[in-house]
Amino acid sequence: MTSHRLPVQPGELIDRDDLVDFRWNGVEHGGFAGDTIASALAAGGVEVFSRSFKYRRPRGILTADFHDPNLFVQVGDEPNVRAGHRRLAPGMNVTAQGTWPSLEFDARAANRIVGRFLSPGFYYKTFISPASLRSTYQRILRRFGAGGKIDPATPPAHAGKRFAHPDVLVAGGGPAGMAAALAASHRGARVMLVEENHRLGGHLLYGGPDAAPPLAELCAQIEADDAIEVLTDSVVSGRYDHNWVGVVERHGGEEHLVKARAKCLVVAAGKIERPFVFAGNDLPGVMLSGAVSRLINLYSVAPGTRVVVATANESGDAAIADLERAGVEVAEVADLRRSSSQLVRAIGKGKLEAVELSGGRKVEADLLVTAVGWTTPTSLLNMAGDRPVYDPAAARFLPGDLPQDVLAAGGIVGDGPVESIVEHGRFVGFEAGRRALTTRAAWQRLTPRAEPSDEVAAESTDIPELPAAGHPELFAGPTDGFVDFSEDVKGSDVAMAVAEGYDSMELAKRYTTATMGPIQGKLGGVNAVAVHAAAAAATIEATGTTSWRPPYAPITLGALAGVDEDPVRYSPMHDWHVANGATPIVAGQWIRPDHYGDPSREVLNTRSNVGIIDASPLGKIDLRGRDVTKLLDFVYTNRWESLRVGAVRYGVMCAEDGVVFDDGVTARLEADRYYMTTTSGGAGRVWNWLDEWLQTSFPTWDVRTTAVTDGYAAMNVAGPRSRELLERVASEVDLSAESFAYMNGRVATVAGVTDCIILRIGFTGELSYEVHVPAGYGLHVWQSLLDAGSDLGIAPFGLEAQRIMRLEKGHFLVGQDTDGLTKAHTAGVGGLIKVDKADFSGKPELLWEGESGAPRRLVALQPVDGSVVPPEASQIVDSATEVSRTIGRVTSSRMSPTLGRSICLAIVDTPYGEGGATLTVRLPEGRDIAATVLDHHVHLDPEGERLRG
Amino acid sequence: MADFQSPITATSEADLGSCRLRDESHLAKWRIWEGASGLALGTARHQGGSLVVAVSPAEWIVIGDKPNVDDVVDMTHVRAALRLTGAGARSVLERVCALDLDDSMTPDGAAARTLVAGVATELIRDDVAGELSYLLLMSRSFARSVWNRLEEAA
Amino acid sequence: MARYPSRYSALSLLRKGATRSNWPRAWRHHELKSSYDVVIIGGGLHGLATAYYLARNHGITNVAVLEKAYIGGGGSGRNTAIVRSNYLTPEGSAFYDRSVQLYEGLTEDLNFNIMFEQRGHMTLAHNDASLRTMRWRAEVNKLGGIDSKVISPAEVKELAPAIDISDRPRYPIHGALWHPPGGIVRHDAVVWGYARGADARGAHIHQGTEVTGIDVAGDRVIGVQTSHGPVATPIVINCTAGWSTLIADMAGVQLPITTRPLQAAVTEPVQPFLDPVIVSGTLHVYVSQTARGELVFGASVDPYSSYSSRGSLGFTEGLAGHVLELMPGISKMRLLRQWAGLCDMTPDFGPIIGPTPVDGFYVDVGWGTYGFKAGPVAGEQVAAMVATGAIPELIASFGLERFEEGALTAEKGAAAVGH
Amino acid sequence: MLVIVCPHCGPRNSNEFSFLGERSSRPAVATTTPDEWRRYLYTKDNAAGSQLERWFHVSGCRRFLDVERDTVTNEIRSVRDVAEDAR
Repeated sequence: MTSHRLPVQPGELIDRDDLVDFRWNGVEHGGFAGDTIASALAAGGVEVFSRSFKYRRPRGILTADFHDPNLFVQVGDEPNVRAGHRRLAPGMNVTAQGTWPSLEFDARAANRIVGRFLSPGFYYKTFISPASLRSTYQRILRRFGAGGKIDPATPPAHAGKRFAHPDVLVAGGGPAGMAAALAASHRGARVMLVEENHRLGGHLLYGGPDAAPPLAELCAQIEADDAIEVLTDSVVSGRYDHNWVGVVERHGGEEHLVKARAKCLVVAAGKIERPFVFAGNDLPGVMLSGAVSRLINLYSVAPGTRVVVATANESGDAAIADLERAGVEVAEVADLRRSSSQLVRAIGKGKLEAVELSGGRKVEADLLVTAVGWTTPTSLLNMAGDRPVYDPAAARFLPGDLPQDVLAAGGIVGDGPVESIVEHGRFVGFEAGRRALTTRAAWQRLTPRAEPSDEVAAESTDIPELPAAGHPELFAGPTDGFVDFSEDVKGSDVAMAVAEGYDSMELAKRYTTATMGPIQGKLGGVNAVAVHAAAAAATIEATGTTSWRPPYAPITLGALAGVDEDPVRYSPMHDWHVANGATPIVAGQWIRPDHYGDPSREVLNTRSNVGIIDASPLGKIDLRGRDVTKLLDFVYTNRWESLRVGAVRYGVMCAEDGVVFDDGVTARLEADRYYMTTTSGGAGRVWNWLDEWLQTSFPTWDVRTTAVTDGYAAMNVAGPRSRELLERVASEVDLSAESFAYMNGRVATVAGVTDCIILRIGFTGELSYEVHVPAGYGLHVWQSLLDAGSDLGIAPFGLEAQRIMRLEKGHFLVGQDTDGLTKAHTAGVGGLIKVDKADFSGKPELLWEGESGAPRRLVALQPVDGSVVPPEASQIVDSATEVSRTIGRVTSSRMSPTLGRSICLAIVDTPYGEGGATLTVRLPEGRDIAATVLDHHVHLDPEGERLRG
Repeated sequence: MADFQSPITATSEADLGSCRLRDESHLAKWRIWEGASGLALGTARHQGGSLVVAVSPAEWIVIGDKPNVDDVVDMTHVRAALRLTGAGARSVLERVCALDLDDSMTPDGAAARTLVAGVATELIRDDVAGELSYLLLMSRSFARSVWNRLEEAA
Repeated sequence: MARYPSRYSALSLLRKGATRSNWPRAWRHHELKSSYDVVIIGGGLHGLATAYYLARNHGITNVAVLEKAYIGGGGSGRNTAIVRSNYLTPEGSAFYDRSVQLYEGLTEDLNFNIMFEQRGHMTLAHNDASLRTMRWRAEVNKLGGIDSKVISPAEVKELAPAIDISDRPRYPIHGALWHPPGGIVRHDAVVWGYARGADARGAHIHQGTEVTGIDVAGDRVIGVQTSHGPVATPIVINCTAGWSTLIADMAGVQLPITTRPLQAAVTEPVQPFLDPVIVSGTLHVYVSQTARGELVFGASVDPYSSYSSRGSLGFTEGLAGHVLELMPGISKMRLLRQWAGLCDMTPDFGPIIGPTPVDGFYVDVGWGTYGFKAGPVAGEQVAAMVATGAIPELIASFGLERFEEGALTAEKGAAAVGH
Repeated sequence: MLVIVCPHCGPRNSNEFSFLGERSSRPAVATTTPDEWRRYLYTKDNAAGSQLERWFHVSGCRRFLDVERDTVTNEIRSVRDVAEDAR
């Protein structure tokens, strides 16, 4: 291919000594370090980079920067890479996206022929019937999806995030942003300066020889200023409430998210050049003036050989100068500032061949440059609540009212020579610094240990006006062209939407999808508004813009996700479990052993010998003070004042709506010291709840709560030989049945470890002791128990065995056997509800439920055929009615190894829950089985002989 | 009596390049409700052989000797302790903690309970011989997750 | 002049294309009259569907739909367009099943392609408890004749190959609830289709018309005040979301509702790779791929009540983290746009449909995060209620009085899983 | 991410706090009626504008706070410890 590379240009960013090889659609290409993918390809003569979404039209360079809608390519496994921005890297495998069978020939380009039938909303009007074919249509249409490919096997690219606390954050590293950063820094602020491109400078970078000296000076000053952190190839993605600002740092394809709490945000985003709407405006060879200046000045690429320039401003004029310097033949300049001069259409088949100007005059050219004005990138200002205002004299939207902590500087506000822009930036930066330092001082005063900074002058600086220059209102020419390149939406489409009644901008946007594609209206959003206004016979002011939503520029999911993983919790015995073959299970945040191979055997061993389970995740709360009993009486439904030192009691907690919230036992260890246990999942919730009652309702009570869940490794030693085992390792405690009865608790020494708490309770239904050991000695005690019990047949058991045993014993699990509507009576703990207490959480509801009777009840259920285990959540149906109606469900079910039959807990409508009743359970497979309701919840040992032995 | 076992079992110190991460979970820690008067909330002070920390209006954490007051809860086993020391400690911590760690906001002797790697943590700026250092106390069961996150962050 | 309304079909499209003639307006402008038989507040899906069914099923056409901005600009245009009926309770699933039936026939009924793609709806279970809830839903659904079952991780992989079913420690996949009739719809199209249908049958749609007051005489509603003047009417239906309590306040009715933002986001398009709608209640995320190739994401409501729809960064961070837990291979896709809508959250996550203590003032509110999928059936049932004066069976358990009676809807039972 | 200026800890990110809803007052249990109790449980003002609400600094000082916030702008006007309000 012919080289379009120019001789060395003064400001070029490429390193001609560093050749970079890459592939484009399978063919080897070469470029220089510093090239973007697009500049390297353009230098190599490539003109078509993509096919359009709907009509599959060939598309070439339009803006040659990040926002170029025509330069989306696939790089390896990364889709939708901006070829106008991404720098070339050695070995890159670049391909065109979504083309079939190839970029040069796309079979679906036939859509162009039927283009006039693909009017906006065409889909809504067709494929209506027959309904049977609709899914086929849908599948075909999905083939037209835009965008690159993702390979689900791509390894995840998560990148770390960081927090930042700049006083002033400047979005945009052009002359105004650089000046603002410097001024804020001089004022004493810490500054973060964020620039989208690879280098600071904004339009000065490609501004030709005149722009070089001011650029060099600003860069030198920034370089020398330690208080300014510069992030290039980065973008401010969003401004959220209270100036929480997202910044994306890019390093090639890798992105990192910076979350900054900016005390003041300066938006110096400049202006984005907008395309012109006219026939053929998407032909390869039609470019905006900025693209031409970038290609020539930054990458030394000749964008064409013979050019027509249609200009209405100095940016177009500058492009002419650049083109002339680059030796491109300027065939014609149409000065659109003169009303007599018009750009009518671009002509060409697949690429630009000629340009039609006023009066039907056609000029042959392979390059058409337009310079018709700007879209104001007010995205960040919108996110701060601003509604930009249209200025007809400047033919663009300008910032409106900004909150105190956001300022706008430079080109986004107005126009002028570099000196004026810099001057404006300087004033804005100075004021931003003042506001930020005022906030910093306030925050320091409010932060206990912060060092108060010097008082900041309260006087604000008046920022001089930066008026927007006059500009003709050039949005659309006399012919119809594209307003949205990425969505293939034309001006006539927008007009048609208006005619069909979609006459607000938001409706037309949704109907045509204009501005909804990957460029999000950054380029031609104002064109869509102008075309809409014209069609609706309204003004642009009245039509308004559509909302700009975050992010300002798309962010990879990997950057947003970061490496943050939800934290997990490990018990002190975790390593032992891993070493001893435990199958892990995630239970809430905890990793726990589900079993060690055979849960049934673990059950049987526990029932006949002794078992031990790691119960460390159990919630534990240390309660101290004179009024703990009052608190317990309030948060539990039952009575607590009679609990003596050394005793343990079970209680149920209900929320104010009477719904069961948590349950567990609490021991009174000393007169004013209690030890509460909660469910594993409820530990944090219960602690917070206790503190809430104490702080908000009972501030005078003497109660201190400390969550000590992690402070104790808990292990339940269960089984007929558990006492014998414990006697071997425990000291300073009498474990005999007489002195340490069921539902008692003692502080003891276990395996030489002092300050252990032993609770004689029986979740499994066996004689059992819950041993709570200071966590740093947990593994030691665990190991000591196993060693001491080897001749007693001790074996560990996991969560599954525990679930089986508690079900055999008929203990319900909050959250499994109860749900978000289960009040205490339903759960079968009516006996624990003491409505004669003056007050407790949920009392009125429980009182009323007690009076009216619970509509449902928890029952123990045994299938008549004990070999069938109805899966949990199987429905219980009323088989008497014609249509099966659900009257309840199985909440827990297991095969009981001890009883050799299936056992269940179920919630049923109260009338069906009488002991002895036979119910019909519908299995998921569809079969019905019969099951009998027991008189009580207990399947095994209803008298509790094992427990109390 | 058996040896104290830390939640961090694989190692007790990691070189993170610009700083060092050390497990100090074995330190004795205590929670008290009275007796540290004069210590402003949000600060930490060395007092005898102990470090006294105030992170809540009526609650102190003492790291070191058992305080001589009536009401003490032993937190040694409840909370793990990790220490991050070295010039780069701040930038590592900034990856997992949203607090402004600038000297003007979090100078030596400052203390806060806040989120570190998603876990509620007592963060104490406690420079050692003039070298930047942070002591982090968090619930013992989370310590491994936090340790790993700090290693990754570096 | 074309006949009104113009019939949409492939043939008419060709004819229009060939003759380059314009389509007539999909709905018309009208002057606001001084009185209507029924005034519907809120020009979203619920309000427009109600107007449509009032006319279509009951011949009540002297109806005004008052919309303060543009139609479909609230929750109707901000949701993630998921339709399903696999609810937990018999009442819930029967109600949403009717909605799915209506959605299935809506394209033809409205003569407007709403692009209902029934690609299936999959709710992942990452632990025992959620698998149990899935089975609960499946079993209740089966009793109601709804296609819904629990499937294995291998079946998950087959239906959605991008999902990682490997044994990861944090959020393993234990199975899923699979609901083949579920899918996604072009949400704006549903709004426009109903608007066009209601307009064609005589209802007046007034955009840019804000209700500023509700006139009550004694215990009866007699009219509304609007930004374009007063309107007399014996029946007012509050079909708003987000602002429903403010509207109800105008009639002196207090509702058990708090307003919470619900955020959503969309990625840049890529070639199709994900067929079904994927939901994880544990990870608070749902995701589907549109016909255009974008992934559309949603999550749970914001952590605090607010009338702000500005959105947050934390939402996108959590969302991305959770989506990548499910599909680690898409980390290089880019989030393109985020937005928020306002949701009416009720104490039991069930809607409030029915009369209020003020005669003639009805509510169709409190839809939480389920309003879109309920739109057609809510419109149909509310229309029937208003037209007949009797409360249809399908919505009988959703009345306002249940909060006073402490008889909350059982959907709260295991409301962990949204969408 | 809002900034909530905790009266004890200073300015902190809102994800350190949990939101507990608008403030309500608990009826006297001895005399309450179902009507009144369920209004306490369920009915909300849901103000669009200034709202008095409760937050809990769960990952900070663990104090419960009364916060006055504008629900439209999310501007926070005041933050006080509940104990201070009780006094």
